[in-house]
This record gives sequence, structure tokens and C-alpha cells, in this order.
Amino acid sequence: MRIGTAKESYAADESLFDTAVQWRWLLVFFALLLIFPFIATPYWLFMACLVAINVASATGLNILTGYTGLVSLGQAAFMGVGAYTVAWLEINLGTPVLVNLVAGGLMAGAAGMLVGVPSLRVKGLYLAIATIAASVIFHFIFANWTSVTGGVSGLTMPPGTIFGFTLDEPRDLYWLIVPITVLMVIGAANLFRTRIGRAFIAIRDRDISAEVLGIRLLRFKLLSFALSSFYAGVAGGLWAYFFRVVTPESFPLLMSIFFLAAIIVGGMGSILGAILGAAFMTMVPEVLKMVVNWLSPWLPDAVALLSPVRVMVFGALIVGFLLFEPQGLAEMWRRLRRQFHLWPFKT
Amino acid sequence: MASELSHGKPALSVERITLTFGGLRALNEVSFDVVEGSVTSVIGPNGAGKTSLFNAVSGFYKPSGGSVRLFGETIDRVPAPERARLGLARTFQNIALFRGMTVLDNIKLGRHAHMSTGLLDALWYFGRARREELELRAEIERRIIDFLEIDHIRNAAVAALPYGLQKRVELARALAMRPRVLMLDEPVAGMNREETEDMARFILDVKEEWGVTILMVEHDMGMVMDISDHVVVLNFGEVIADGSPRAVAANPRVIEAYLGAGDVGDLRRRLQAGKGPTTGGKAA
Amino acid sequence: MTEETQRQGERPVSPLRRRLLGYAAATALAGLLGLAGQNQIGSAQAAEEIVFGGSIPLTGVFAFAGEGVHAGIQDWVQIVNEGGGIEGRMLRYEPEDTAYKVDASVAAFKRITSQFQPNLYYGDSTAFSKTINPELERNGRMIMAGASFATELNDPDLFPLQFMAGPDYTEMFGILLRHVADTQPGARVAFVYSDTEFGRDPIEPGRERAEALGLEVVETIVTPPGSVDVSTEVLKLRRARPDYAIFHGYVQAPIPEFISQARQMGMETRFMGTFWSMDHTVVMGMGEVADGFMGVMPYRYYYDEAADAPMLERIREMRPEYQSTAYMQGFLTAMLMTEAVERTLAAGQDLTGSNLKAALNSIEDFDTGGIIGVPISLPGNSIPVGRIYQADTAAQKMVPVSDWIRLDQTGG
Amino acid sequence: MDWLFFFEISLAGLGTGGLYALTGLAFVLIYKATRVINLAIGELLMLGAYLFFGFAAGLALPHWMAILLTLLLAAVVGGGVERLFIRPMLGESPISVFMLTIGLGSILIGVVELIWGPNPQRLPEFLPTTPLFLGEAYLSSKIAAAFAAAAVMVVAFVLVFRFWRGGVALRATASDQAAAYSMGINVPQVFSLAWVVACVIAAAAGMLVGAIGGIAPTMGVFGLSVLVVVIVGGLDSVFGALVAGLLIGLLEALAGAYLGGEYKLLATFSLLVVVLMLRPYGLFGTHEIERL
Repeated sequence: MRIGTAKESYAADESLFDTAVQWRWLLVFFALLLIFPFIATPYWLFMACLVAINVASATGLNILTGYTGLVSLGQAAFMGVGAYTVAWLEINLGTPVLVNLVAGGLMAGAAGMLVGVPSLRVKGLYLAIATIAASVIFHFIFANWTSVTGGVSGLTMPPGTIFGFTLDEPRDLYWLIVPITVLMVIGAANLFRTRIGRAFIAIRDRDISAEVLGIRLLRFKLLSFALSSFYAGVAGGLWAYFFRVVTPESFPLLMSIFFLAAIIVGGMGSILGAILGAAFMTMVPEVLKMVVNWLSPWLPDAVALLSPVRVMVFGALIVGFLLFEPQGLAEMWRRLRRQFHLWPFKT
Repeated sequence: MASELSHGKPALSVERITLTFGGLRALNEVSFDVVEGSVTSVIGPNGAGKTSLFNAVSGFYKPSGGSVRLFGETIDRVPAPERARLGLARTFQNIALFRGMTVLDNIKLGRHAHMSTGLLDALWYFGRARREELELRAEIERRIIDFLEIDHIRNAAVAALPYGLQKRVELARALAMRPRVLMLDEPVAGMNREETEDMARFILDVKEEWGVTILMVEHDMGMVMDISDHVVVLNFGEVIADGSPRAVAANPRVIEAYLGAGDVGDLRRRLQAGKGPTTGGKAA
Repeated sequence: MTEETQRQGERPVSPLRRRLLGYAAATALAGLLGLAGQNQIGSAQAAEEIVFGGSIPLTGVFAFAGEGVHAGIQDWVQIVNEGGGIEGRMLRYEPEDTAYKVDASVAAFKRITSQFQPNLYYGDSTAFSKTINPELERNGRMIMAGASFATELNDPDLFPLQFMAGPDYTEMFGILLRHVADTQPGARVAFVYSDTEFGRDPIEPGRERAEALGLEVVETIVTPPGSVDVSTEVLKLRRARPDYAIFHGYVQAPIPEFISQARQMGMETRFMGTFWSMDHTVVMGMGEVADGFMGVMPYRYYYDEAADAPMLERIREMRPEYQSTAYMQGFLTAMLMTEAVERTLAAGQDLTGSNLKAALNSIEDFDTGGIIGVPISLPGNSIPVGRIYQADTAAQKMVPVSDWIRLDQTGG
Repeated sequence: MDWLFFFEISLAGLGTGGLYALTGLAFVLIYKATRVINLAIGELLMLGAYLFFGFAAGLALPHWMAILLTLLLAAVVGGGVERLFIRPMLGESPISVFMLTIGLGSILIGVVELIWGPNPQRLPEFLPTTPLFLGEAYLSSKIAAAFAAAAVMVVAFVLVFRFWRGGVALRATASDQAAAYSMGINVPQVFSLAWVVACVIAAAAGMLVGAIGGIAPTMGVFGLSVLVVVIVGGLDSVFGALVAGLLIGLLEALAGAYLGGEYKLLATFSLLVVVLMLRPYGLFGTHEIERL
């Protein structure tokens, strides 16, 4: 427990970060985000953007799965909807970047709501399977609605421009992707300080008694679907600006599993969890590759092991965290912090 | 039936409610009134249909016949969440708190239906959402947390609390719903004497200070007899007695019902003791 | 910034811990700066060397190809460097594994280009080639080739700094159909392809080309990606009774099952494949049913005996065991790239992407040392040359059944 | 309308459907006994195929011995998985267990790739290849044989499920875990048993699927169609899995033949959506009564 943190007002008690120290660390973090593009190599910038996109999408999935308790294996498909929308708008109408991103989010949100409709009748894992169906069906649309989606070869789009700047390198895109991700994360954190966020959690914990409290289940489940897919759609839109080639194969079912894994590993129902999880899971394959590179002088065949090991590590992380640390990295982080605060005393 | 309270205006009227589960008749033409400002208790042996009645009134079960009126308006077509908005609040027999949340968040949830923060406000937070949250917080602190004496646990996780406190938090949440009629499903089950006394006091305070009408299911006869204005006895899904506590206790059909259920010794003991010891009130 | 926060911090945190946290932050910062610094060192080192970067699928579903390509490039680089490099400048091959995933390929590209300044690059997929194209033009220092023979990439206007060391998929179909038209004029053909970008690539243009050659396309059958059970598709094929069926968009499965069921039904159809299905190991792995399976191959097989193929001799010396057709592809890609570098340097020009590509396009009637059996030219983005090989399972060999077919020569 | 063609297509579809039904059976078995939705079923099937490949091609054992060893090892794997991964999750939310099986699938793919590499392989031929004609209609003999094998296994399973003591215990556990426990049935043992039997069935299905279309670490996608099968049939209905297996096989074949290969998955998953909307608990599944 931390001392000297008595609150003077309810407002202080309701704020996201409750101590001055936390605020300072947050400022340090934002300062780092600000200077990062000036000191990092293109590779690290690329990774940072990728991590940010994944954080945005994982945060969205966390709203649905972590907080509302509805498992979805459709997150990648919703990202696809957003990505195609953005690419189509950019190519055909050339509307402003931010408009396109919002449109991508809204399209994905609408798609998500549609997919959420079975939650009227089925619950829990049946719904998860309905989302698999959605990914299959969306994939079909992406691949076969050739006049809009460009069929299997997809859409290749020009770079976005914002205030006259052309966004065609990670160094530029960073300034689009990271702020939007930060806003989306803050939005999600805010959400869970209000009635809507509480209603989501209530649905997750006991959906029937939530009804007695005046929470309209269907409306809030659909809202959760829509919001989560909106996040996915915006993330997909960012993805589109980032890679500029959108094909049906860009958003496989495996990618949806990736996001699920990210929130399991990071910590379901925790804003910090989605951030940590998405960053961690994005970096794991890269780190493995570095490890193999270091090992290669001694183990020349190590690279051949890379792929299976990566797949195994991916699965083992899911299983391991579910078995041994169901609250994920976020909980490990909290524990670490607690120990740090009490150091040198044992907890 | 000849209770002096029957002159008051009914807050809640149950009229010929019938409820069947696949041929099994859980409630058969159950009718009674809950007079505004009263504490009305529903009692009866296990399996008499008390909880089914609660579920029918709060809108979970769709009765096959009859209707429920809230302050004169029929609410049969009103779905459960809407009933909450109309001022019908309830607690659950086996505590339905959200274990992953803090006490404070649980209580705040009670106000859900009366709040207006929309999605965009919520994402932005600063402004309307914040104002509404802070108002709610202040009101909860002032009217509920102090009142129920749970200020020491407001930030505790519900799962970590002892049973008695959890029950109290559930009451707090129900109060946050701005109820006009509060339905309590076994509010003191599993409590020790001291906790039971506290809860009885809270219930009476709620009735008097908040002006809330209370409908309660309870097995603790001592408490029922103590605080009720009006008692309804159910057996095999039918009302077998309805009146003041004293009249009901003397009703031979009630004694017989409890005798049939084998609970008569318990009943008598508790009637004599004035306040009963704890009973789980339900078979596992 | 950190120092300031340290000074202001008062109550709850012990000074020691505060200092530790500060150090941690400082170290993290230094780490990032260090990465930037490393970059400069890297590029300084690379100044004299000519760097050949590669997003190579060493693992994952395309690993069988990636390994071959990797070995092929390695060997060619070794040959060049043993011969003293190009005008005294050594080649340096910097590959990275991509697991055949686009984002990993792009990441590898970013890492290699931020650490070195490659002039040559090998990419692993169509999607990567398309994704990286704007980056390539912006970078302006390199040319790129890759594992993709996508028709889309064979467009010097859209992909001015890329090329492929062979015919594109449509040209492969063209070569196959030319052979069919030569052997059996007016034959009935069917296309069987997977429902992927790879699979659908040459189908429409292939149909036009067939009609132009007087062949009849009697059926096109699409199979879902990854599907293994093809019994309904075989029944469809049987309805159509084609003389030739061309598979595209597969490596091995489900080709053998297709052929074996067709044979069981007593069909006389002859089956053909395109480059990625045509490696010796892939075809022989199909078992008995592979006998008579034909396909288009722009390169000679490792074991081909030809008087005019000194480079094959050289390869067999370097690697006594069989090397795949992907190896040949990597080897030839590297050979053509170094040829472009050599021509650029010889002309006294800077190693920019456009100069390199112009040098590459100046290649005419070039002798590949027998990797390809005829002299080649590279006027655009592809080399539309190939030959039909047929599997002989008894001899366990792929044997040529046609001459080298040059689509660029006979105006086809 | 070409009726012969239609008939042939339907036969082929039903043949594949037999394998769906068999795998669906494994899925339903686990769900019934342990209430676990096992998304790793496709990967368990793949593992079975690879084990057989390892024994029959790698170690060059006679086919009958390879089959026996594969089934045996699959049983061990099933028991091990249940013990190591599933049992510690008892009492956790079904969602967690569901996701655990996804992770498990990934681990299995990694293991198989590590041992046998990522490239597709062909199983040694152990099914007959002499062509089969029903009148004029052609039926792939491999598919016919696989269907027959699947049918034999299904019948054997149903008999065991009805009459053998273990089967009875399984059914009792399926209908009410607490009651079964109180009647002296060793419920954890039943859980193990369910996983063991299901893995054996999945491995058998894997060998048959692999014999038809070759094997690859990615062949677990077969599990996707099986998922459709069990949802359409009803998660907890053995009969439902059998009927839906045939139905889905048929539907896929017809969609593939008359609409094109790209419509196969679309057709089955659209059916899935329709069933979820109209009969959420499947054609033959029990509608679970909600408890407050």
C-alpha cells in the first residue's frame, strides 16, 4: 500500500492516474514518444508503428472480449473492412486522411454490429464461432467483390497526405499512427470510468443480473461489438496507410487469433494489458529472430528452427499465461510496481 | 386481508400471476398488493415459488397469465431493464454482485438506467461524462455509503468481502437505482444475529427515510414478524394467507403448510424466540 | 526532464529507488540513441562493399523455396567474391528470414536498409514486392527481384526498379500453351487453380492466349486454398474431358490426388504445372502418379547434362547434392544483378536504382553459363523463356520434351 | 440437369462428410463430457496423420503396426493434454479454456513442424486405389474406403457409448457432472477418458484425411469445417454430429461443383450463420436452460 495519497476530492479519486508520481512517469513516457522518431532507426520506427497499430486493435478487442466477455475471432476481418474502406476512399475519392479513417472505423463498426446480432440469440462460445463465420464471409467478399476490392490482388493505394505532408514513410506515419492510438487508448480508459464501461463489465460478470439493474443487454452487447470493431476499423485504416497494399490475404484468421493472444498475454480487461500484450506479441517474433542471429555462430541450423519455435512460443504463451498468470503481463507489472514501492521490505 | 394497510394506495399489484415451466406450475393465480410505504414479506416453505414470483415481477420470467402493475400502470410488456428504470429494484438470494469490480463501481452500476452519458461523451470523458460521474459519486457518498456504513470498504474488491458486507453492498446498489419499490430476496440469509439486526435496521430506515416501498422474501421469521407491515404466504405456488404478521402467524393453513414441509418446529421455535437463528433458507 | 522530476519528487518514494528508476530511464534512452549510432557505423562499413539484401522466407510455408534461393544467392556471391568482386568491390549478402509474412518482410527490409545501403534486394512474395515498391522508388539506390512471377509485376512503368529472373505466370502459361498448340493443334485444355492471388494470376490472360493459339479452354476449376479433398473437382474435370489440364497456384498438394483420381477414372488427360510445382523434389514426391507430369521450367535442372553449361558444372562442384530450381532462380537473379552492377560501374555511373535497371535492360543475348539454355535478353521486367520438362519416375529425372521456347522472339 | 454428375458429386460429398462426422464425433465427445470447446481438434487430427507418417514412412513399419502405434500414441497425447492443460483449468471460465485450446493447437503445429518440417508430405498408400464404379457413377475408392472406415468407427463408438461401463459413466457425466460425482463415478477419470477416446478418433480421422489429400502442418484447417458440423448438429449431440457431418460434406461438394471452389467455405459458414440465428443450439442439441 502506498501512503501519502489521501484524496482531497472525488474528482481526484476518479482520475485515471492517482498519484503525482504516476503523472510524472506518464509525462516521461510521452516525452519519449515525442523524441523517439528523431533518434530511432527506420527499422525501430517501422516496429513502433506496427506496435501502435496492433495496440489500437488489441485495445478494441479488449473492450469486447476482456471487458464485455464476448470472445471474437473476427478482429482481423473488421480491420480488413476498415482497411478496404480507407483504401477505396483514398483511391476513388481522395478524401482527407482523418475522414477516411473515421469512415473505415464506422464501416467496421457497422459490420461488427451486424456480426453481433446473433448475440441476441446465442451467447458465449457460440458467438465466438459466429465471429469465425464472419471472418470467412468477409474474406470471401474481399476476394470476390472485384469491382470494389480489386479481388485477390487487392488495392494498391497512394500515400495519404495531411496538411500538405505526404505520409509515405514510417517517420511521417508515426505522427499519424501514434497520436491516434494514444487517443483511442485514452478513450477506452475513459470509457471504463463511466456507465457504459461499467455496463460492459456487468454484462461480462453476470449478464442476467445486469438486466435487473436496467442494462439493456442486446443494446450494450451490440455497442461493445460496434465499438470494438470501430477500433479495429481505424487500426485497419492505419494499417492500410502503413502498408498501402490491401489484399484479402492481409487479414487472415490467424491475425484474429494473434489479437486474442495479445490480450490474453497482456491481461484481459485491463487497458495496460492490451498495450503490453500487443507490444509484446509483436516483438516476440523479432526478438526470437535476433536470438537466432546471435546463436547462429554456434548453431548454424538455428534458423531452420525459427518457424516452428515461433509457432510453439506463440501457443505456449497463450497456454502459459492462461494457466499461470491469467491476469497477464498487466498483473506482473502491478506486482513489480508494488514490490518496487515497498522495497526493501518484502510484500 | 383486513389489514389496516389495505387502505393505502398499492405501489405494486400482482394480479393472478401464473407461471409454468414445461407443464410444471410454479405459480398459480397469485394475487396480492404491496401498499405504498409498507414492508411486505413473502414467506413460505422451500419450493413454494417465492423466487419464481420475484423473477416474474422483475421481468425475467414471462408469466403465462395475469399481470403486474407498478403504481397502477401495467408493466407486463415492459422488459426487465426498463422495469429498473421505472423504479423497480431488487437484490438476489445468492448475491449477484459483480465480483471483478470494486464496491464503489458496483454501487454506481445501480444508477445505470438513470444516467445519460453517451458513447462519445464516455470516450472523451471530460465535460458531460465527468460531471455526471462526479455528481453520482457525491450522491453515493452522501446518501448511500455513509447511510449503510460502508465507507471503509468503498474501494475494496467485492470478492474479498465477507458475506454480510456483500449483502449490504447489494442493498447499496439497489438503493443507487433510485427505487420506488425495492425487492429484497432473502436479505439476511446466512447472517449472524448482529448482522441480521443491522440489516433489519437498514431496511426500516430505507422505508422511513427514503420512502421506499419494500417487498421481501425471507426465511427468518423473527425478522419478518418484526419489521413487516404485511405478510403473504405462498405454498405450492398459491397464496394461502395474506394479512398482518400476527394474523398470518395464527392462520392454521400456514401452520399446516410448514408442517407439510417439515419446517413447523423451526417455525414455532422462531416464532417463540422472536428472532430466529441463522438459516441458510435453501437446500443445497 | 527526468532530473527535474527527480528533484520535485518528495514523499513516497525512497531516494535510492528514485535514482534507480532514473538510471533505468536513462539507459533506455541511451539504448535508443545507441541504435541510431550503430546505424552510422553500419553504413560507414558498407561504403566499399556492394550490399545485396534479402527478405528470404527461410522458414514457414515457403521455406523449401527460400532455402534454395538463399543457397543460390550465397553461391553466386561467393563466386563473384572469389573472382575479386566487381571492379574490386566485394559483394555482401545480408539476408533475413521473413517466414513468408509481409509485415516481417517489410520489417526485414527496414532493418537491412537502415543498417546498410543495399543496391540489390531480393523479395519473397508478390505482396511484398507491391508493398515495398514505393519505398524502393523513394530510396532510389537499388533494384529488386524476387520469388514472385506475378503478371502484375511485369510492368516497367509501375515497377520500374523491379524485375524477375524468368517468365511471369502469364508467360509461363503462354509457353505451356505454345507447346500444347505445337503438339496437338486445337486441343481442349482446362485450368485448375487455387483461389489465391497466386492461383488466379494467369487465368484470364491464359484463356485469351489459348484462344489466340486455337486451343479450346473447356473448364476452369478453382479449389479453395489449403483444400486437400478434390474429389468433386476431379468429377468436374472428368465432365470436361480436356486433353491437357494445367495446374497453377499450388506447390504439390492437391496435384497428385487429382492425377491419381483422374487416372482411376480412366482419363487420358495430360497434366501440366508451372514453376513452383516443377522442382524435382516436388514432382518426385508425388509418387508414381507423377510419371508424365509436364511443366514449364525457365532453368536447367541441376543434373542436366549439356555441353554449353559450364555454370551447372560449377554448381555441381560447389554442391555435390541436388539443388532445387529455387536455387537456380536465386543464383540467376544474383548473376543478373551483378551483371547490372558491373555494366553500371563500367559505364562510370553511380549505383542508383535507375542506372542499375537501365544496365539490366541493356542485357541482350546474354550467356547465363547454361542456366538457361539460350541467350537471354531483358528488355522489360521479365525473361519470357522456358522449356517443357516431363517427369520420368523410372529414371527419377525431369527430362526436356521441348526446345527452349522464347516468347519474345517469334512475336507470340 | 445432369443427374449422373449430381449423383457422383453427392457421393463424393457424403464420403468427405463421413470424415467430418467422425471428427465431429471426437469434438462432441469432449464437449459432452467436459464442456470444453476444443478448437485444437483440427491440429490433433493433423498430429495423428503425422504420427502415422512417422511410423509408416519414417520408421518404415508395416501399415497395421503403424496404425496401432499411432492410435496408441494419440491416446497418450489425449490423456497428457487433458492432464497437463485441461484439468488445471477446471472451474475456469469456458472462454479461458476455449482460448487455451487455440494455444494448444499452435503448440501442436510447432511441434509437428519441428519434427517433420513445414513442407507438405504424402502418406504411404494404405487405402485401396482400384477404381470403384456404382453403375456408371465413379467414386474414388480412397474416399469410399475412408468412409467405410469412418462408419465402422462411428458404429463401434456408438455401441461402446451405449453399453460399456466407461461409456455409461461418460454419458452420466455428460448429463450431470455433480450427480455423476455423487453416484461414485470418478469424474476426473471420465474427463481423461473422453480426451483419450476423442484423440484416438481424431488421429484415425487424420490418417484417413491424410491418405486422401496428403499431410501438411496446415491441414488443421479441416477443423474449421468440423466446427461448422458440430454447431449445426448441436454441440452436445452425437447424432447431430453424424447427420450434420454428412450434410456439410454434401453441401460443400454441391457448392464446389455448381458454384465453384471459392464458394465451399462460404456455403458452409453461411449455413452456420442461418442455424445460429434460427436454431442457436443446433439441429439436435439441447437448449440449455438459463439459471439465474
